[in-house]
Amino acid sequence: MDNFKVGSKIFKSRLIVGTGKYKNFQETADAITASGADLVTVAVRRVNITNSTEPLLMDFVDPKKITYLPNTAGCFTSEDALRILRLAKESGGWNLVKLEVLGDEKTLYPNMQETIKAAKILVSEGFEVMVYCSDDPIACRQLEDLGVVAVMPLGSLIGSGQGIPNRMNIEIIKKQSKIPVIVDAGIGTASDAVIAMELGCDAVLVNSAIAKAKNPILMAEAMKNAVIAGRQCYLSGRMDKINLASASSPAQGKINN
Amino acid sequence: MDNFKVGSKIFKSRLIVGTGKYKNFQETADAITASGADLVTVAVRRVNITNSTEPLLMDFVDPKKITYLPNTAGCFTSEDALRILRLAKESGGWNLVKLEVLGDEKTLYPNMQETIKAAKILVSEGFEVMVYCSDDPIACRQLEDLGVVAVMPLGSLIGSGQGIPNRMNIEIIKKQSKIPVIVDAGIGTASDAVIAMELGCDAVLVNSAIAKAKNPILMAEAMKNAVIAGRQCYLSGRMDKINLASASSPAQGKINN
Amino acid sequence: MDNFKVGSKIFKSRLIVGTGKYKNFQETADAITASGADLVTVAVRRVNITNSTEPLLMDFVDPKKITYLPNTAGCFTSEDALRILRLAKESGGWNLVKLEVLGDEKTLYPNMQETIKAAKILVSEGFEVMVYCSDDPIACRQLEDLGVVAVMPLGSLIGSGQGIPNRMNIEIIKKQSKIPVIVDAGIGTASDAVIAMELGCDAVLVNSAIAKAKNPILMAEAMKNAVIAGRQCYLSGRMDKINLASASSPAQGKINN
Amino acid sequence: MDNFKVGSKIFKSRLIVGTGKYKNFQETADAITASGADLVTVAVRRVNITNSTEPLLMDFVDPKKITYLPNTAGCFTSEDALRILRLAKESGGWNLVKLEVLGDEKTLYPNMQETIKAAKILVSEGFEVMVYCSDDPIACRQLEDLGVVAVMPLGSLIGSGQGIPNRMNIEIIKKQSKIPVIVDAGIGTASDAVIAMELGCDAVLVNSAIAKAKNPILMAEAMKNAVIAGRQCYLSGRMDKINLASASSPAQGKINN
Amino acid sequence: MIKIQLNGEIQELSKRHNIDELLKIFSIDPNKVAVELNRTVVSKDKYITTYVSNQDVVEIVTFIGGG
Amino acid sequence: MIKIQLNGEIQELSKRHNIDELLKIFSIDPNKVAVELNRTVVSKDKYITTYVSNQDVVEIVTFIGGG
Amino acid sequence: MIKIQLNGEIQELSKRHNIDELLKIFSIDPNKVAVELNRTVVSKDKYITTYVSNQDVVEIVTFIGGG
Amino acid sequence: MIKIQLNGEIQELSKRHNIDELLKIFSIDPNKVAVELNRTVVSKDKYITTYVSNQDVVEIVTFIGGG
Repeated sequence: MDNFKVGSKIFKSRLIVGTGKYKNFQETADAITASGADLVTVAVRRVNITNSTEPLLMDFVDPKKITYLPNTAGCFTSEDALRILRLAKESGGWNLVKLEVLGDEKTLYPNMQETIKAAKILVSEGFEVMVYCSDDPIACRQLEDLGVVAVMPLGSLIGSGQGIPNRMNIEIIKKQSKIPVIVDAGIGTASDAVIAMELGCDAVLVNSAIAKAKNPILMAEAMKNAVIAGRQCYLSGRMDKINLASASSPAQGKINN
Repeated sequence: MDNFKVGSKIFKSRLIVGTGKYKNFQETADAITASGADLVTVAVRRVNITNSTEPLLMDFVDPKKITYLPNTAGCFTSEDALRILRLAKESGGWNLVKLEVLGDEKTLYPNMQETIKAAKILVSEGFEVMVYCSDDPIACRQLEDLGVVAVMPLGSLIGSGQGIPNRMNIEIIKKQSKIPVIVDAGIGTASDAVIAMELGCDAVLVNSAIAKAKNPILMAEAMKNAVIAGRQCYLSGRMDKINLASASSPAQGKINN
Repeated sequence: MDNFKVGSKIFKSRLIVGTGKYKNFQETADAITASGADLVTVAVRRVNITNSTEPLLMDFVDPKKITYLPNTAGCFTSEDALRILRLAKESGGWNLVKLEVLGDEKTLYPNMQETIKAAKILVSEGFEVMVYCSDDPIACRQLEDLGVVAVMPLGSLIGSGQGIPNRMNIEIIKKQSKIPVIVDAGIGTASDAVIAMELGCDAVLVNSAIAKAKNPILMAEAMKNAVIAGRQCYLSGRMDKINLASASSPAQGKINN
Repeated sequence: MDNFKVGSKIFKSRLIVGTGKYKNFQETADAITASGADLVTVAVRRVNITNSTEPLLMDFVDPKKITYLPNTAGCFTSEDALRILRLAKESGGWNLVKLEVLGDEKTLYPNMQETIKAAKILVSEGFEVMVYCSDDPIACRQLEDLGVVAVMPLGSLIGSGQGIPNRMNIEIIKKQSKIPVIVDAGIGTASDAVIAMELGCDAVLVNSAIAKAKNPILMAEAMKNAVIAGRQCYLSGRMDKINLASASSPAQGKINN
Repeated sequence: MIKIQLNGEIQELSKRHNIDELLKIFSIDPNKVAVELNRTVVSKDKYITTYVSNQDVVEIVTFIGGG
Repeated sequence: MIKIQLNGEIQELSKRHNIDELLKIFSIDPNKVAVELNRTVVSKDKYITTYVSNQDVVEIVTFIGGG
Repeated sequence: MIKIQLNGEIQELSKRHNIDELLKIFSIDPNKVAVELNRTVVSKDKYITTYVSNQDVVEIVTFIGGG
Repeated sequence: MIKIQLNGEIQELSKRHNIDELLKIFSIDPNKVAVELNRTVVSKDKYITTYVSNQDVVEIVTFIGGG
């Protein structure tokens, strides 16, 4: 079976989904089921002290069945990111985490200086770190050399749905990496996810494209099939592009010959 | 169920596959099975008089189970095309046919003048005509007005694997058409097929991309999933593209607030 | 000198500009001057009977200095187009004309059936016909065989500013044609015009991109330089694209060797 | 006049050209003249001890007329880059320099960690530093905050001629920067240069696209006009793209109304 | 008294005029226009000899800005 | 003894045969082919009654792989 | 009577409580949260032995939907 | 008799020379080069007063074509 191995864990699906931006927890749970994902990103936030009875994500998405991948969304310094992930680790013994240290509010583009700093510390503390990063092949190699378990270059800006404008960078990163390469951010439609997989990526992370679709559940299923199609396409080896036409029916045997 | 209706026929799959360019009939049959297609294009050619024992396509792909769609590949005049399709009709009572009248050997681009001429006659003779055509919205409407049952605009040159450079034309054609719009020619990889379906097309025809892949059977499966993903994506309504980032995790509740 | 020859006429500039959509005739005249164009398209319309004193285009743009190219904009049948061009011919002895027969109001895409019909008649009446057409290589060859003096395939829809999505078609048309190939419609910005010329086109026709710019006069100059740059680039033969990096500075002689 | 100001210097041309990869110094000089550039990059290398009579770049390109911009091409550590630029400074009192610290031989992609380290030191030593960098908006802002005088994000890999796949990043960098933004690397043809300028960049650096053209001198002229066209286009404000057609000739006054 | 349709509108003329007179009546410069009488172009050298009759349809056109 | 052109090649037949016989001679399964006689399709129910004559041009076609 | 800052807000407690009691007071399921005391994570096995003092800053967090 | 490493190659000098002399020996125009002595730049005004010793590493560089 063509499983997806990252760090010490193995997953069935190569589609990782985010759990944000949904109408409610039920829709979140239904979308996850439809997507077939067994790894989902989650954020760490304060519990509601004043109303401790309000439902939690865990009540709808069982962490024993679906692996939670705690992220550091919203962190702009390595310190904040470390603090969040140490809490995440404690809260469920999570070791596999997604590090993201953002550069600014407007672009949510990663701050690679801070990201590399935080990655170094997390690895030393025994975390299995998956890293949201720019599509900079050199930075990706530096992260791999630090011992992270996966690099997650952005296709385009988080939540922009702009796809993967710079495919050559993703290809270079994939070719040079021994660890999984996961396109994170920018996937806006099924074909974007297929393209990421056709480039050879090991997995794709999708959130907005599913949660913000008119019909999130159906889109979740679309993404599931897209990732499978893209993976199969990559493994089967596409035909070469040619600049002129090539007939699909033989000339030989034509009655008007 | 989201079936694919063309003319008087209904098909389960929105992926139509060609049967040319395979190593042998067995590979052809296996690829069709993997693709899930229940409509396949076939060419009409002279039987081998000197060796009537050599196997035929029909011995591997049962026309009772998989609908044959006779094409006029290799015809450069309306006369040739008519002659081929009248024979096809007789040979199996086929009524549903694929008309293509080519403009030249180098590009295999359709000759729309001859195509329209032939379409008119075929419709008058009671054929259900699916037409390989250019991505010219006006010519497509003229064909629809003539009574053809489907227009099949090329994505790019036959066998080129160049995908669908001009998406706006395909979208315009789809928006204006009451009959099915099928992207024919140019599909080179899974994402091309997904894009065709995301544009709203009713089906996709693929031959070279499957037959010329390193692993045709796996690519056939990739295309099956690609067409399903693209269709689901179209039906679910993709998110809007935006020019800046949009966080997938809420700011509210951050401990560093 | 690298002049632009079409039919029996020779022009200095490879930029043809339209005269529509300007604020007033003065702006039109200034834009033409800035563009360096010596061939401009004009429409034929009824004179204002009730106020014959209102200024005319001719009062601002001297047809003796700038060649008028009468078009058939707004014609949806070959009859209408013929009628317009016969009037145009009379009104100034114009022989060189631009034929366009449109398919519908929404897309202004050419109706190639009617276009070919009208072209045949105009050629027989001794017109030098430049033809707005689809980017269909076969239809372009049919027009050339009919004796038109230039084919003018659309880059994208008239006034859309969407550029040239299907570059392969334009290249094929250029390669096969002995008459000038001019990209008409769709040019939205300077780089679009450069790309058209880089593809080998003999000239470019621009109207909306200039008239609808915030500063039409400066954009006219931009287009002038764009067409020159694109032509020089085509003639000088661009470098090959390569998939990896290639240093511009030699390794030899490095002090850290 | 729309001059190009970088650091304390003002240049007439917004086209910066490299001086590498030419057949000989004469061709280099002729290309510079044709390009109109008054700022050219140069590398620092050992003099030939064994044959001190061999001609030097300075004998063909007068540094008093054309400003030399010493680069650190081929440096893979900040130390090497510093060493080179300190020598460059001494050799001609050059203060305005181009820093590039590369990540690996295969991609020549910048090592942003080392680049930022070196930039900090160079600024403190009073250099005016122009920096070859990735198209990472956050890294570019960090460089600007360090006091460099220009950021030079790559369009694509050095010498690849792949153009500017990720235009959104370049736009974001331009919008946020108070210092000049110059697209360096990847320009393969005139339209690439125009696109860079249309995105609002202050200048473009071109080497391979000129030196590797079949006719470098003509291509140099093409690039000159391309940069001018792109700049004018940017300043004049392009029309909006629209999804349907918009007639350039008025409907009013049509004789067939 | 005759009626013609001129550029889509009914116009009354005191009597039958030739094209040349017709243009003068509406003070139109012959050099800047072309004239169509009942869907047939009238060449400039026929302006004197060509008369409009009752019910005739006349089009007088010129060049305007167009793309 | 007659000569016909069959799928582009001259074939000699001892006598005039009907299509049904012709297919048998070349051991071709009628259900898998279509037959054209002098550019006109012969429907299956006419195979017995349709005879080929000297100089006739016959095409026997089937379906093969095509895109 | 002590005051602590809990999830950004001042809370008054009758006396010093350990984390375990603190969670009970706010009826929070210990298995679904993590606790930070003065910026240091408190491991679950220390909930009984770890007491909050006056002026302490406590964060109690859980997982929510995020991309 | 001293040995120095000049631009990566061993060179023998009859005696200790200053940079100015060194350049003359190899007939190099001082205005077109920069000199590094043991990884430190030697400013032009120090060419007379700066002497190379045995084992010294000297680099003499100039500008060449580069992108």
